[in-house]
Amino acid sequence: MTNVETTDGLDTVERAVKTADEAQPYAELGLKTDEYERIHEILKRRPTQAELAMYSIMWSEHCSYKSSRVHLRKFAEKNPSSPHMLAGIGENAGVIAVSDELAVSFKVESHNHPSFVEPHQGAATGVGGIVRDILAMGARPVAIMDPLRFGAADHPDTARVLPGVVEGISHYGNCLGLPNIGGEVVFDPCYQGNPLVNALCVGVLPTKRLQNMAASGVGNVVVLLGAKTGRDGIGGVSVLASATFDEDAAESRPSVQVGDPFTEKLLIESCLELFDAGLVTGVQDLGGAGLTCALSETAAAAKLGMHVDLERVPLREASMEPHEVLASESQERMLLIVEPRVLPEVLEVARKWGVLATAIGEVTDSGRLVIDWHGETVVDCPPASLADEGPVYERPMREPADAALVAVDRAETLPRPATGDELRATVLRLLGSPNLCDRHWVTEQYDHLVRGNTVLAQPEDAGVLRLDENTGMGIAISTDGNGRYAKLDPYTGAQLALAEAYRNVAVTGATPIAVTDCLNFGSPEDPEVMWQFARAVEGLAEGCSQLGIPVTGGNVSFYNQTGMEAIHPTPVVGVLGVLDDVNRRVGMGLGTDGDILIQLGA
Amino acid sequence: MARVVVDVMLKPEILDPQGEAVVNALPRLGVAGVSGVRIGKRIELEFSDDLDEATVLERANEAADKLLANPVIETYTLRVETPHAVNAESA
Amino acid sequence: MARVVVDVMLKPEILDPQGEAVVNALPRLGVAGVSGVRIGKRIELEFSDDLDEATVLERANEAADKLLANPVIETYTLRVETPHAVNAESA
Amino acid sequence: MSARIGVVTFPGSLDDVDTHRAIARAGGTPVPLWHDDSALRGVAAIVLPGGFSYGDYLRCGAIARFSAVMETIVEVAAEGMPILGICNGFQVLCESHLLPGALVRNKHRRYRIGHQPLAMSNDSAWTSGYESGQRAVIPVKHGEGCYVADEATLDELESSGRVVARYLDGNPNGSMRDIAGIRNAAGNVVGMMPHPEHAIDPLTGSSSDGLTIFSSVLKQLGVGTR
Ligand SMILES: Nc1ncnc2c1ncn2[C@@H]1O[C@H](COP(=O)(O)OP(=O)(O)O)[C@@H](O)[C@H]1O
Repeated sequence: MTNVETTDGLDTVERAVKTADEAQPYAELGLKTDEYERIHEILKRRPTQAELAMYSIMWSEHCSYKSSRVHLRKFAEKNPSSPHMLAGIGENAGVIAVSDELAVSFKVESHNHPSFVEPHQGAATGVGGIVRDILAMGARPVAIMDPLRFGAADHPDTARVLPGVVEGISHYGNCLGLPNIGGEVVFDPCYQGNPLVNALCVGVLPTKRLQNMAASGVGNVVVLLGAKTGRDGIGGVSVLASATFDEDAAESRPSVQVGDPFTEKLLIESCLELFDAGLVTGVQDLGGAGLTCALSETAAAAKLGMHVDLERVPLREASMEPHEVLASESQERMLLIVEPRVLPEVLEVARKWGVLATAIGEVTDSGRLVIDWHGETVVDCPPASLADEGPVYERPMREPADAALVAVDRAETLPRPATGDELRATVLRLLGSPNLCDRHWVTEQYDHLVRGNTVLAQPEDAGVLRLDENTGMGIAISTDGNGRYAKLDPYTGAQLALAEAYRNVAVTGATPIAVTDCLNFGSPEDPEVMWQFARAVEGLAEGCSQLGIPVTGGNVSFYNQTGMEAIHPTPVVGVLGVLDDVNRRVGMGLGTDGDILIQLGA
Repeated sequence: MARVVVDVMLKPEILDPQGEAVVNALPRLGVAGVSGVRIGKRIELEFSDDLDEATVLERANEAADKLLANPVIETYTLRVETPHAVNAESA
Repeated sequence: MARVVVDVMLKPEILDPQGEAVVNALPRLGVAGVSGVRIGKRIELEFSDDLDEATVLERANEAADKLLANPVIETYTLRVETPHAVNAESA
Repeated sequence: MSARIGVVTFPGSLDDVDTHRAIARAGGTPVPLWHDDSALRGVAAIVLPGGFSYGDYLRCGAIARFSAVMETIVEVAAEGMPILGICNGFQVLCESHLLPGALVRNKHRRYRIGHQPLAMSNDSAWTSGYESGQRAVIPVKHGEGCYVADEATLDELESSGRVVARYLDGNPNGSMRDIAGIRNAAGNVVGMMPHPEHAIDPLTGSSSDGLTIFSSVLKQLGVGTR
């Protein structure tokens, strides 16, 4: 099929060579001049529109970790070596062996900004995204958790954001059949314009089902599985709209993604069936950067090449242009690499589950990612230049100007209740605080029972899941974080978050074995924020090293700030522990009449 | 009694998972030839009698704008409906 | 392309908690004078071009009858919609 | 050999895994049935489990009703095979007109989960193991569990003893006459919003009060009702 309207004026590689001097809106796409020049060096010509879109996405803070990378290395450096770690930082999610046969994958991620714009869909697609990360490791997702931060409880905007976020998490998680086994709800005015919606997913896999993202095996087929591709979340690249689009059309390009948990559920079941049947060579979820990220990462990981016929991608809107297809953040999609001989079986499993599956390309030995659109090449680049060789910055750092002030305000100097009445007033104030109130209104909207393995959930300190019905073996997970502590001292604050999650897991009777973290900060371009970030990472890395448990993965969320006002630095830490027998777990309530209470520790 | 009908639909470029599910189901019930389904809301607002049409429309518009539709993903249209003639609507 | 709009509303005797909630919320948003709200569905069915109006209506009716509305709690009306004239509907 | 009890998996079914476990725990043999396959694989009873079949889009249970397996289920239900619909399964049974009435959005408009006290009746294939009026604590978790029917239907259900479970100590969804579950006239088809499959072990649920649902039907099948 040739579509004259779209091929007309198509910015092909051939055209890019001929029109070397054509001005391109790289700055609007968030690329710096030197970054744009580097793209020229890599390609030895100007990028096509589609390539420009891809580099701008992959080299963004969100995908390239350009500001955080130098600091995150500390995790790997300090991590205690663990024979149980089957996959770690650099993979979609960490994987830890918990027995000879079973492994657990878990990770926490943020969906902060989208949840402010459209709370329900933002939070829902946040859950969907982290679930696909876990699925991509070969694990069956078995539970979720949701650490949340909102502005002041009585602020009108909180009344808009909080119910929407909770409803989004509730709807998506419940509809996927994933028990919600914990989370946090914290109110603080610093999150007013930047609520934090972090979502953690944990999955279980037989060790031998561990999957790999590499698009290996020349001649293997690249299959796109799941929902059709629409103009979801392509707001960022809309400056590339060709002249065939009028202004109205450009305006109507949504930056909001709508989730379809039903499709995600079918995607999970079909992927697991494919993994179990051994039909999958490589797999990658489509997340924030859509096909751009999945194609370049899978190709780069195999150090081979890939050829894609992009017009084969099933579209929701026929008029989409190649850069839009590449940038689309449509949800509920996975990329599979399969051998040609098993393709019919793969398509059959997808059909059985009612999931769309389309062969869109193949693995080549060219070392290049080549993408055609109706027979004309619109992308031809080294995949690693997109996936692994993005810019890395050593951003300037400076201790916050108010650090001294903050430090002076010590606990000892604060007024304390001296009389019984004052004490009473203090207790009443504490009890009246939204941060200590009952979380029932939130948690009763979450299914914690589905799948029938939840041993502890809200309001317990940690969620506990049974993994093996015969032996009773299970896991415990807790997420914690305290932005106020981290604001006072990011290094210690991060360690306190770790210590709290660690204790919460330990008190259930579990042995903590691994860590994931979501680092929510303001703008990395602010040296004070960057300092907070670096200190938090150091603190966390050092803390993990002392406790002897590795960081297995996580996520960085920068730019949580309104104008000059950044949120409190908020590292959220998730700790995973193992219980030999969940029948022996310890809950948090008092036992029976006459039990003795003992205080341990400081 | 004046009635205003507010139709709220997802913007055309926004995914409508509900509509997708229905479109896929219809052939199974033997209904062929449906190429697309979009599902939105039909909201009927009843106003007290003493308000004139202009006021009623204005208030309905305000209600739609503030509460009934989510401008990030939805659009709405509204019209006064003649009572007792549900099937003969006009703008 | 022929489009049929199916409006599905809860029967009057069935409680509509969403409608109730909207009625109660409107005064707080400063919208006065709304005495009742009912929230139903507006379902747009797109048919392929080659079908004539009678066929399209018949199929839409079948879809509504079998699937789109539940006769225990809902009623429906349907109409063919003239394209490009969303606000000028007639039966 | 223990009785084979089918558990239907629709696209979007979720509590099917739990239902398998509950049947096995009660001493039966759970048999997976697939929505798209009308074969019943020699089962003697069938459970339609909870979940969000077809995403609960349009109306809960509306699309699932048109699956291949439901056609057969409607037939065997008429012949007296015990059929249980839990939550979404209840919604499917109502949409299929195997049970009267409908389940609409909770009065408070939210999905809510809780450990719900119920009064059970004992005259159906699935509840015969309870004492009449026995109190059982079984979880509810749904957004659309408010049972509605016209007055005549409600009166008929009550007068013929077809309300098999009623909410105690507070109605979680606004259902008419506190109805949590009903049966058909013959007593073989039962629908209930509460999830007995989540009340089979105090370790992972509120109680083991739900196990009686599954043991009831096994006992009935054991004495050769069918
Ligand atoms: N705060 C962090 N701590 C540890 N690892 C991190 C952190 N942030 C990101 N990572 C790791 O860096 C890699 C890239 O992260 P990310 O881009 O979020 O993965 P994905 O490709 O799944 O989106 C992942 O392996 C992730 O676990």
